[in-house]
Amino acid sequence: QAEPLIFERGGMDRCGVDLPEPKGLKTRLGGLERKDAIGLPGLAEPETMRHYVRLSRKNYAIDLGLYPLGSCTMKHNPRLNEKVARMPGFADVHPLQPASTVQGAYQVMGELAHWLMTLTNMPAVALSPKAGAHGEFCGMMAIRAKLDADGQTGRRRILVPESAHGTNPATAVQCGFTVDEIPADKTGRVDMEAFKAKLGEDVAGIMLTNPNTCGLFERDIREIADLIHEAGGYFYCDGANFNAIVGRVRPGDLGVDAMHINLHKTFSTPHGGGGPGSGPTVLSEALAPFAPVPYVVATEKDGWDLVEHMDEAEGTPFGRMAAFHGQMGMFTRALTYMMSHGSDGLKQVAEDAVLNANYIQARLSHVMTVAFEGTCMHEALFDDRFLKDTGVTTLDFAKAMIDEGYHPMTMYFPLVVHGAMLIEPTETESMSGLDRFIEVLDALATAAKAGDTGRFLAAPVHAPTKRLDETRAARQPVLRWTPSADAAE
Amino acid sequence: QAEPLIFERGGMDRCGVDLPEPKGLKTRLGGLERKDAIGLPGLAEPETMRHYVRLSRKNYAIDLGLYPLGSCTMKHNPRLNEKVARMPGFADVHPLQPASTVQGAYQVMGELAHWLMTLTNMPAVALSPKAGAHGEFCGMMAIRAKLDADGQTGRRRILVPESAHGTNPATAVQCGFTVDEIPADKTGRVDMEAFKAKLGEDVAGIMLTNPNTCGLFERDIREIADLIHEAGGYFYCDGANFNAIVGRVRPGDLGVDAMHINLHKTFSTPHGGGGPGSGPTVLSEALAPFAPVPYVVATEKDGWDLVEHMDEAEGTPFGRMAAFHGQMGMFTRALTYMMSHGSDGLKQVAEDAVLNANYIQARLSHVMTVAFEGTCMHEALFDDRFLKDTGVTTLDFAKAMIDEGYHPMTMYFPLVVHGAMLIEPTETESMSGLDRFIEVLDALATAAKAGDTGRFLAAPVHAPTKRLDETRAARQPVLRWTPSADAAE
Amino acid sequence: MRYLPHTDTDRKAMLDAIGVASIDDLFTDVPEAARLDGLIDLPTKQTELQVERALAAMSSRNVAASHAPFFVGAGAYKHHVPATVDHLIQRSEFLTAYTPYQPEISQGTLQTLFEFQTQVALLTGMDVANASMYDGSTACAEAVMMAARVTRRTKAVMAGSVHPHYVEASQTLAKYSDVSISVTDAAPADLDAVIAEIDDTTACVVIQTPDIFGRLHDLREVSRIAHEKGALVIAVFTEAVSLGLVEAPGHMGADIAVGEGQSIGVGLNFGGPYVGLFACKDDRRFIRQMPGRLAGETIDADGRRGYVLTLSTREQHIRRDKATSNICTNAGLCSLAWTIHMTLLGEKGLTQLARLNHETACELADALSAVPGVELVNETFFNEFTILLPKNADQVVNDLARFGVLGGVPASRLYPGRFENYLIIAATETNTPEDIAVFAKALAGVL
Amino acid sequence: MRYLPHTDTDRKAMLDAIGVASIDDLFTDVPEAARLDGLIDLPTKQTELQVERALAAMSSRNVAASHAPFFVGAGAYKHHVPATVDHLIQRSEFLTAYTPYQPEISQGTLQTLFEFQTQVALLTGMDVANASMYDGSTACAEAVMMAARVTRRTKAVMAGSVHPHYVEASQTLAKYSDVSISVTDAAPADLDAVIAEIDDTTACVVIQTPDIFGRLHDLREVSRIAHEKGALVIAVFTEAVSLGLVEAPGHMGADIAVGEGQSIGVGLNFGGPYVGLFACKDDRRFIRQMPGRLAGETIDADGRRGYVLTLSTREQHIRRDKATSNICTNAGLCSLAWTIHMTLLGEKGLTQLARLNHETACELADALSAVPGVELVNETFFNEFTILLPKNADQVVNDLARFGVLGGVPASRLYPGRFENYLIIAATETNTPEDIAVFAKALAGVL
Repeated sequence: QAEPLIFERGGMDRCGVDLPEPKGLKTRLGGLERKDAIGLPGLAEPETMRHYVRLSRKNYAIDLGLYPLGSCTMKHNPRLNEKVARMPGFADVHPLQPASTVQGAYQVMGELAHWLMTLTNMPAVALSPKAGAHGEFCGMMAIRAKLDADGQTGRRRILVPESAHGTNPATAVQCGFTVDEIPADKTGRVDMEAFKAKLGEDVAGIMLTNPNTCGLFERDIREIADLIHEAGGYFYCDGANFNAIVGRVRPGDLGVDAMHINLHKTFSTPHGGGGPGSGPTVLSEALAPFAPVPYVVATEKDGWDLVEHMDEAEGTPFGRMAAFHGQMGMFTRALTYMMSHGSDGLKQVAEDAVLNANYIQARLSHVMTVAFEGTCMHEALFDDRFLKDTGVTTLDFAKAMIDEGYHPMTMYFPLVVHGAMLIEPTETESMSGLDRFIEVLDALATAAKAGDTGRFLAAPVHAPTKRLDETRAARQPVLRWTPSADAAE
Repeated sequence: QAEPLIFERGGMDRCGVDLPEPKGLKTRLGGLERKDAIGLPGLAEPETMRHYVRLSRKNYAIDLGLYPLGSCTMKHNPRLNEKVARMPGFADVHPLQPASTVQGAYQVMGELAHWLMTLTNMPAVALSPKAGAHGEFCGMMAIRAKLDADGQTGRRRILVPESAHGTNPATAVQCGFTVDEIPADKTGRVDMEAFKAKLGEDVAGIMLTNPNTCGLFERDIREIADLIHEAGGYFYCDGANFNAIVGRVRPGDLGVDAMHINLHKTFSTPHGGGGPGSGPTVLSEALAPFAPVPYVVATEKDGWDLVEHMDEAEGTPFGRMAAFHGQMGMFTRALTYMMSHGSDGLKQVAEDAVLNANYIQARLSHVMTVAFEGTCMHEALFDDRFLKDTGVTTLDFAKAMIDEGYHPMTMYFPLVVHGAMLIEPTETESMSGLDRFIEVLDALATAAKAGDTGRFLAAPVHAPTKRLDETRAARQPVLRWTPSADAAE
Repeated sequence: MRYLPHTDTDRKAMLDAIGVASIDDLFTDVPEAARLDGLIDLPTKQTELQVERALAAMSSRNVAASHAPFFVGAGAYKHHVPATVDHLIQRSEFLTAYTPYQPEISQGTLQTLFEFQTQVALLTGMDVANASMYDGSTACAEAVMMAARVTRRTKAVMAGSVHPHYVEASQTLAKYSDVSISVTDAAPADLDAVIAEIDDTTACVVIQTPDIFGRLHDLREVSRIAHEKGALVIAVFTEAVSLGLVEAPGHMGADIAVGEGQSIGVGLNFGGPYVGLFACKDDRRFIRQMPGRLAGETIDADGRRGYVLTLSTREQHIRRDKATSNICTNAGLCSLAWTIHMTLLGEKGLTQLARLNHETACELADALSAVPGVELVNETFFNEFTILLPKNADQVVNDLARFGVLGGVPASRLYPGRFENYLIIAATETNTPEDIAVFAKALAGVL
Repeated sequence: MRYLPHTDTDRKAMLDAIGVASIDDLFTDVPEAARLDGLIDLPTKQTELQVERALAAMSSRNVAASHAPFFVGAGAYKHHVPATVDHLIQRSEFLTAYTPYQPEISQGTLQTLFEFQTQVALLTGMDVANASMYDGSTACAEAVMMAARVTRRTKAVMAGSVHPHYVEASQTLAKYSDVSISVTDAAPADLDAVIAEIDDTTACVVIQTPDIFGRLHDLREVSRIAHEKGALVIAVFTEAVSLGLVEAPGHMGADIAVGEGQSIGVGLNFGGPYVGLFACKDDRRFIRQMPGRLAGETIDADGRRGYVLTLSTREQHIRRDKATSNICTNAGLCSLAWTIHMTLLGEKGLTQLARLNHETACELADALSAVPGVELVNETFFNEFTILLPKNADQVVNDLARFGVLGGVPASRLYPGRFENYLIIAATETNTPEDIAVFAKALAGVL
């Protein structure tokens, strides 16, 4: 059922809060009172509740079923984390309170930093990046600051594999670098010969996702690290896929100089329909002095303090990433999650994540086409060869999954594979749940090959809407409601 | 989609909690260790979450739409109430803690009692009844105790209108009374002549719902009260419909001797799929001495104390209704709700509830048949005359409402009307929401008259299940899962 | 007001549609003398912020169980409830639904109740269970009345070591019925006294295990004797977790098992709402006399499995004055919490939880027994036991509270004028070794 | 472990299906030197109860804003958030959904974003808004970069009274780009200094109102001059509630309006997560250069209205190194909270809330001005102002904290080494007359 917009149902005189009557004091606004009506409709509390509850039911969610979006790590979000984040000492404190009144909050930051540094075997971490891409920005800024500090002003080229997340090249450019793509070899990994050929005096570093976006561990990673270091560059590791190795492999042992950690992936802070994220970034010895402000330090008398100005810092911070200290609400959730799992549980997380992906790959390899041979890490990558001549595209296949009650996998990414289908089940899926999913995909693949094309092209038919016209949205953008613009319906 | 039972998906070795390992101490159970496996399957936390989230989505709820169950007062449940009930000083205190450590909890009980007594103009209230029917039991026990104390051992007959809730006769019998039904007159109210004829020396009292279950105010209520008192009996008022008059009429002013108040109706504690309820019962001067233990009293030094033993009580309590002190979780919610509304807001509640019911009655009277002429109180009662010769029953009509996205109204109750449809919108429905509901009912009534019978007989088709076979369930009862009994599917 | 959607314009338009001039015209059936002119003398509406602050102030006047070493039991127990439970029961679709009278749009509630009934039956070792009662005490009272209906006898015998509130609730329900309840003395030899009372008019015997003092009872002997005389055995429990470690009533001959489910999923809540568990044998005579709601399996028009409320011919809304009980609610949301917590626990978690509770109690018993002047009364216990003190237990509990320790329930609070030096103490998985040490030290201090 | 569904039996069966002997066989691509043998040196798993207690202990070491007279602002404000908001954002379907890449099963998120965009546009008086940014400071930084792209110019002028964190975040983002930022002195005559800097190479001027000291600025004159020179005006706000009472940037000539949305629906959270608001004119040049996600209206295959993410050719996942920003998340759940709170407020509630904030601040300003030695700096303000003290403000704040009052932000905390006797103070609807009296008295006491 269509749910109208609040603008079509609310009213200027309707309100879902009670407030005391203002006293009518003389204002001190210097004549800058707002003159015209704002135009914001309100709804009483019961109507507001229904509107958003009804809207929510048009969403798919982890709590409803498998959400196998490759590269996104859609794992179970424990509610203990939500409860902890709402404790008054965390949810109801201001970032600029005096240090004596927020020692517990600083402690959370200090302990989270300790966990992240220990899990990665890296000597420093910047907590303030507000999302993965912001963490990439942090790491690349540190590399740029280090190069500049060393007078390496000629090094401006960053190597990025063609399978990289789009954020990698975008971030590199944002830090004043140029991007040079490295091709993949036929095993889905960095083509070492091509990589070596690109090294040179203008190379600033490499941005590499590991496990990479094909779901594969870069076997030559130590050699890549050594070569880039020898060439005078730095190794940025995109940590989006840290879930595959947490507790079993420490990026610091692989020669990484900087890596962001998506707390909303590996450490299960909820995705919330697209955010907020949190992207703490670990830094090597070489880059640590350039870490941004602010950060917490332990004081001599068992307390914590915040270093928030550049000139107070021990090193030479490259700057400040954002107001205040980072995504505290995500820190509490992530720390709660880490403490719940412990070092043993986190290792099991990686193992079960990898086990589940390989189970899917193994059991579907007879009906779908696995992109690269061999075992995978935490996600299984298929291409669309199995759909050849069926008239069914990856998109159609994905939409048909919706009708079977599943969220589709990541489609058409990574770009190195034709019609990619990247399936990341995560470790919180049960074997019986995976079996059901496998059966559905098997049946769909079989149906596609059997020529049941109509079912795919029409899909989804069991979703809250039929297939939506994305082209129209881009060609004739309607980005807000206006009284006249209720056109379609 | 069918959701399996946990017994079909869980396992004896699966578990969604972590606990420390027991130490293996020698037990002190006197040899009464449990010998065999219990047979309780478990599920990991992610699977548990999904199972119950998915099940929840098979329910209709107030938060999804209008829930016009007459006599049930399905109004908006504010989440502030939920938040308050979970405050640690309320949710995490034990009923038998020393008084010095639960003064705030006693205060809640004391303040709630004050609100209830003031709203009803009654001198006493028993908070411990755990639901409306339990409150009826409380009030009728007080009447019985009073009669016995006065040596009125011949008075054992209770008059109950035929339109009464089934709980009324059941409760009367539970207190050792016999039930004598009074017919309704043609206006849907107590037939005064019949009532008068039934008065006599063996009459213990009357149980009367007001506004009554036809949604009508008993115009002669003062006379009824006076007559029953003159006859030596007492007046029990079923308070299920207090929502219609709260803040505008005080039952104590009508001559009531006892009345339960459904906190889960009038004061919006959530219905929770069938409970828990809470039924505090107000008592008149005559009955107050027989109020059950426990109850709170204000102490001299600004504190509160609990009277929990009969011999400590001032009067002669008829006993104890249940363990501990009543539904504290409902007290905090109801008090929060009352304080939010205040005396002005509660009056508005009654007015808007009555306004909404009359609006529905007025706007549907041309297509549906109103059971009794004139304005109604908080619920509108229709009968099935408008379905005559259509082949559509009240039940079919109700099921067709499901397909239109609405929960049906109360059906076949009260019994005094043929094929009754009792619609209680409550005050938390907006005018535009009522308009949509009215349009749907109008269209359904029109369709039924136009002979579109199939649509009604097949309904519901848009619900999680088709029409369920209730007869089969009763004839071949399957009240639990057993390994062998997965028959149907 | 934030919960009321109408504007005054709406109200005017609606009055017009109804055809009356003012809201007062809709209240003309109210006798004039009872029509209030102004407002009732109570505070007027307050903002959410104001109300929240006022209630928070009241809340802060209480000592929460999590904020002190806590050992209070006697019918309600402090256990850890996973955050998942409270999250799920707050789902709009569970929280704001009514009794599942329209099964096609209530399968969430109905299937959950069916799972609940099955879990209760398994836990108690009984055949079937209902969809829950108000609480343990009222479940007990209803069981007594049911036993009388099933046996068509009128005498009930209750052990004196059944929770006194349960005894009182049963006496209240039976007060004006033809059932008479005799209660044995709460002495050590409880079961012997009960057995001695059984005769050919006895409808049932009611025995709690673990009892109010924490002692475990073997029901097999009393069951054998009761059954010989045609009486039923009602087993009562107040600590559902005990059934993870202790033999189930159904395996010791009980005909009806009733108890408090609060320990699983529900929390303390200052005494309510709780969830009464009610299970019995699968016997037509029993099931027809059961109180409360029952969910049952059936099929829909397409032959697919579904659930409905069933056997409602026992109930007041159909049978009215012939009903088995006047009950018309269950403990809906609490039974949901119970089922979710039980599903999280499963066999593995429940048995482990029970064992932890028992071990913590064993350690506590040892620690307190070592305090000079303290004597452990129990030979057997699960997670609760009684100690005999050299002075008044009520005073000791108040003294302990001043030291920040919530140290149990004086037996005299439940048996006024008796057992004045007896203290009933519970231990659960939430008690740490530090809690135990603090308690022992504080107890030594106040004695 | 409670979040991991596999039993060891499952794991074995799955390894068999894969055709490997052990889990180690799936990690053979990891260089041997990097394969860890045992466990990393961190604590092992803990029960829910243990973790909850440990975190509760940390929480209790902080003074919560609701537990003290509270006047801290400077970019984050204590407002009352209705319970409904937090309930709704915890709905599984909102909380545990991802970015709405599959619009057919994400209409809940998408329609909400569309509502959010519209509300932000209305509130700021702008034409269009995006689906939110990380926070106000990063929104400000992105706006500066966008202005440079739109104008193809490289010089940005920021008023010194823009929140210093916002200035620093902008400087960081611009650091290695071709955009240079000049910041005027944070002196009283802010706007004059900004105007003086505008020339033909200026891409944008950035002005905050109310500014960090709480002062209001009329943007009309500076807008006129900037536009004459072909520069854009970026208006910044850190207190979204102010827009319920103060003229909107869009009505004073702003081309881009950015700000912090935390005040509506989100709460303090010790600095994050918050929600950045980003709005601009409806101009193709602008929209093509906008950072962040956009939800747009479209139709489905049946012609029915629906919503999708749109104009993604600006974004990194399509344009990679040519993208307008590297951003690939929005503040999803916070923007949902914002939209729900704004819907509850509506025009009526928001304007009333704003007025209450202003009146409370007026009363606070009067009360503090009356304290001997205290001088009110502001001529104009909304709900925040600055006072000049006779001594170091940082010391005063710490002294106040010992009295249990959280009394504002010393200006020197934001401008190290400057404004040492200046204290920035915020008042909101949550402050009672008692709070104000306690603060004034405590302030007099510590001076």
